[in-house]
Amino acid sequence: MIWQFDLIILVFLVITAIISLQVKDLLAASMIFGVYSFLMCLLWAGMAAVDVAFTEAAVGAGVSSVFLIATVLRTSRRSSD
Amino acid sequence: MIEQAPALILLFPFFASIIVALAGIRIQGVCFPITVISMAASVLSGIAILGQVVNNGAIRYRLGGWEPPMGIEFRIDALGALVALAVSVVGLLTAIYSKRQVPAETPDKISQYYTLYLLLMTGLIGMVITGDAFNLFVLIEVSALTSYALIAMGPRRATLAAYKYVIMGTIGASFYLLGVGYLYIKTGSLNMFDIHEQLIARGIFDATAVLVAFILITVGVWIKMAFFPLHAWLPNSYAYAPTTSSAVLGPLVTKVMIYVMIRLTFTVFGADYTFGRLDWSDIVVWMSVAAILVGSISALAQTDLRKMLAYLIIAEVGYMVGGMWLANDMGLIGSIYHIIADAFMTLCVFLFAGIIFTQTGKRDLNALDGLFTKMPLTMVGFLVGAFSLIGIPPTAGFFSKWYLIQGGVASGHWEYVIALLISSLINAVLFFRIIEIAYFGIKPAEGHGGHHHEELSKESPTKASFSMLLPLLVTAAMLIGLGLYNRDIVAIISDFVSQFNFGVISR
Amino acid sequence: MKSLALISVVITGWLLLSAVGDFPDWGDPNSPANSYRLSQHFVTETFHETAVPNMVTAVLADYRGYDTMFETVVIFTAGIAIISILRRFTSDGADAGTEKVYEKRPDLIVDTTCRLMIPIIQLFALYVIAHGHHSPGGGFQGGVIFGASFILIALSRDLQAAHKWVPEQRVLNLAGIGILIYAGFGLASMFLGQNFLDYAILHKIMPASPIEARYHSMLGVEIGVAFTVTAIMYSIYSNLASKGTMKEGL
Amino acid sequence: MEFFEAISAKFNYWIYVIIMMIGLYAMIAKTNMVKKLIGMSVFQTAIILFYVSIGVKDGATIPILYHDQVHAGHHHDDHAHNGEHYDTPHGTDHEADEYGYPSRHAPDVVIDGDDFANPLVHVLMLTAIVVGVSTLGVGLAITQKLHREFGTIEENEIHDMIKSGK
Repeated sequence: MIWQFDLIILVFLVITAIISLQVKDLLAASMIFGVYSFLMCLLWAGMAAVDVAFTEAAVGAGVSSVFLIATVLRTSRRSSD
Repeated sequence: MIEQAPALILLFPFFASIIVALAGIRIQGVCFPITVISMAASVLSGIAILGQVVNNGAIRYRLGGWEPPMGIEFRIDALGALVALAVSVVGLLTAIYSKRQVPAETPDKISQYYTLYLLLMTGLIGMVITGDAFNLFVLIEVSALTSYALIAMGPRRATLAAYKYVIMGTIGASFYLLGVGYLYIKTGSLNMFDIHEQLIARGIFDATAVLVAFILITVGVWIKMAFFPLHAWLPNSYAYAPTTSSAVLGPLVTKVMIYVMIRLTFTVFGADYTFGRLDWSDIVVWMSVAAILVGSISALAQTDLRKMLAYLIIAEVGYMVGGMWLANDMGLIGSIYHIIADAFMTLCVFLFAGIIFTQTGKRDLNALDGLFTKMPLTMVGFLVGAFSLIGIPPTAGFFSKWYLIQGGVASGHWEYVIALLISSLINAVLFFRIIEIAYFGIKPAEGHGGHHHEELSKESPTKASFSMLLPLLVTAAMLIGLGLYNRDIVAIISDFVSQFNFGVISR
Repeated sequence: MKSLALISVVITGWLLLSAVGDFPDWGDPNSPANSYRLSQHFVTETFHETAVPNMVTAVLADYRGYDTMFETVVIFTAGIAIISILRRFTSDGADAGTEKVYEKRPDLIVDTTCRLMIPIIQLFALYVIAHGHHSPGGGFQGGVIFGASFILIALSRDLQAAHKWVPEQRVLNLAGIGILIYAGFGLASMFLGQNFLDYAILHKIMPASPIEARYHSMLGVEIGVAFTVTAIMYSIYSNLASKGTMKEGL
Repeated sequence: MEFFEAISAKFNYWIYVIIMMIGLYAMIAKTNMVKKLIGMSVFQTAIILFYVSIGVKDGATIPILYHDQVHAGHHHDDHAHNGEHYDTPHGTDHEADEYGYPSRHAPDVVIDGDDFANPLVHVLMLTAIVVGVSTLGVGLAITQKLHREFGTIEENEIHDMIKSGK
């Protein structure tokens, strides 16, 4: 694990987490949450946790985002906060 | 066969849930018999386990044949066997009760209901018997997910309550998981008994991480059991859920979480650490006093029968948490005995509330108007439960309170004793109000709608069916039985309690 | 609510950070968690005891197989829970909430691309499931990917098109059978006289040594997990995408 | 400088707390239900990050034995590289178990514990990810049901609707 990369990814993680929770459009929030999960997956792959990273890539960045988008499209895209 | 009983108590409902999921959709008639048979088999295994534990001491069962801490093990001592049996008996009684209720309340989802019900029982029994800290987390989540669904199957307000429960429950479970992580980083182990040995062997009781782990685990479990400041999710969830759901969730989920708290405090951290090194008894007992008073007074303010009972659960949780933190033998015995007694008395009153709701279709206390003449047996069952909650001998509730008060006196926590007595008094007021309405009817002076109600309710309530009455009466009988045989049960509990030498814990 | 959130965040954050100084350094091989006999045993002995080179798979499916069984049960529970919360079996006419999100037209490019991709995705999923002993992956990951291929069918065409392949009833059967496969291995070892999930005893009914019996049983268990996960992932999607009506997807 | 070193040795743990608190804040303070659930997922992934960080070892690789490593013990076997074929070398002087089978597979393969990352935390976190997605799914289903019944996914609006009597 190269700690410089680790640190960069961690900073991006914090940024994406904040953006996905602050943006008012829920569809955008879901997409950015997918980015967050993918960054998390990269981080874990770097930490030699390949199985966890694989699962997160399939579940967090893949299926979770699809579930969120399905719900957002079926309910409402607007968020008051 | 008998040596497999620790696995079988859990596997019967587990396999039954899958069979119900597969076969129940096509043939809805099989759901109920399979559920009842599997729960009965689970009760039998529970009796076998209890017999074995009482005669031969704690059972260890290695899953996968791996030696702990490599593999997961069940370690069932007197406490675990007793609570596991109580959980499966409550499960059996509620299963019988559900025969008419489920088709009436969730007509198109019968097989899903029973699948979730059996998975909930699997999760709760698994939580009681497991000896692995991480496995406990997985089982907490199994029972939590089923609870969310069982509550959300109800009408509108139940769904909102379920959403709150999802958020709060996830925070609680995540705190627990984090606490286990903090223990793991310091000890390297996940087996509860092994963690304790490692804490001693490494001499790290003073470490900040262990303290934070203790706080995280305790707060996580408190959220799950709805201890006073963290109880916001409970009242609406249990009040608006389908009646069968609240009849199984109300008695079991909070009690099993109290069991988990006792298990983690005494097995993982040890009595010396919790009461000797930390010495937070005073604070937590005061918190439990607050819980008892807030629960009881909020219950007094309710006109909705089931919401009133839900607030009583919060008060009862206060009893048990306080009893455990009194840090003496009597308090702990009372607390454990109260887990079992309270499981049955909460079941009793929730079954009653469910019957009233189904038969009259009304939620508030006015539904009880003059029910003594219309449903005498139902009311008799309810009376026993109410007497037990008030604490009138010879019901189980009296003896558990007796031990708790003894513990409070012995440790000098008079505020706890006073809170217990006030709460008993409030329970008496609550239940005598119900009895008054049910026996004498609503007086015309008590409300302008009194006469109107009388007319409505005269034709609507019918006698409860046998499948609803039987569990209620069995529960009432068990409350008296538990009270009469309290010495035997306390003897079993003492087996567990006597390992902790409270007298020599340095303060 | 905001001030309550801020207070609890500050308290929790302070509590968690106060313990960080007490942790062993990040990446320290001699930290208690990494040097205790538990993780050492899993690293050094797994291959000798189970013949599986991927330690994660071996620990997941054998040493902590009971956990993994309940992990599968969690997924199954979620599937059943979502059906019981959301699914509406009776169609009560027009529903205000489920208006069409957009006009559906068969799109040549999307359709052809998905036609091309889906067999490859499914083949890869099967590889991930079957090769979990030797490379990252296993029943869960493969199951999610396999489920995603059905989700892709539903996304690219319509929920009805996907339903022709996997009707609702078949999905649930698959999920239940997956858990039965898993628990069946445990039950078989129980019937042969050992504890629940002790695969080694299965060598009596397998042409293999006890160690190889563990190896092969793990593959069977992973297949069970994959069945359940595939089915439930698709089931959750189809319920969420149609708001419980199962009529039309996104 | 000392302060910097103290942070750099554990910066993973610092940032996991920050991410987790972002999630916790969103779970409590946000009123939109989908936002709360996204916050919940952030919260749970932060815990997974914490666990995965525990299992990291400097200089260690992924917890899967290499092909060559597995076959290092089979030097007497000419077909060592003909695919995934790890059958037990029978007929050697290894100890046998009660059934007459060797009690250890490929006993001459020696594995150094410090060469591989801690596999246990990875196993635990696989389970935690599954639990996370299950909870997310159930939460979203409840959100959709609430939207069906109240027509909104803002929690405070639903509270207002209940207070004002449906």
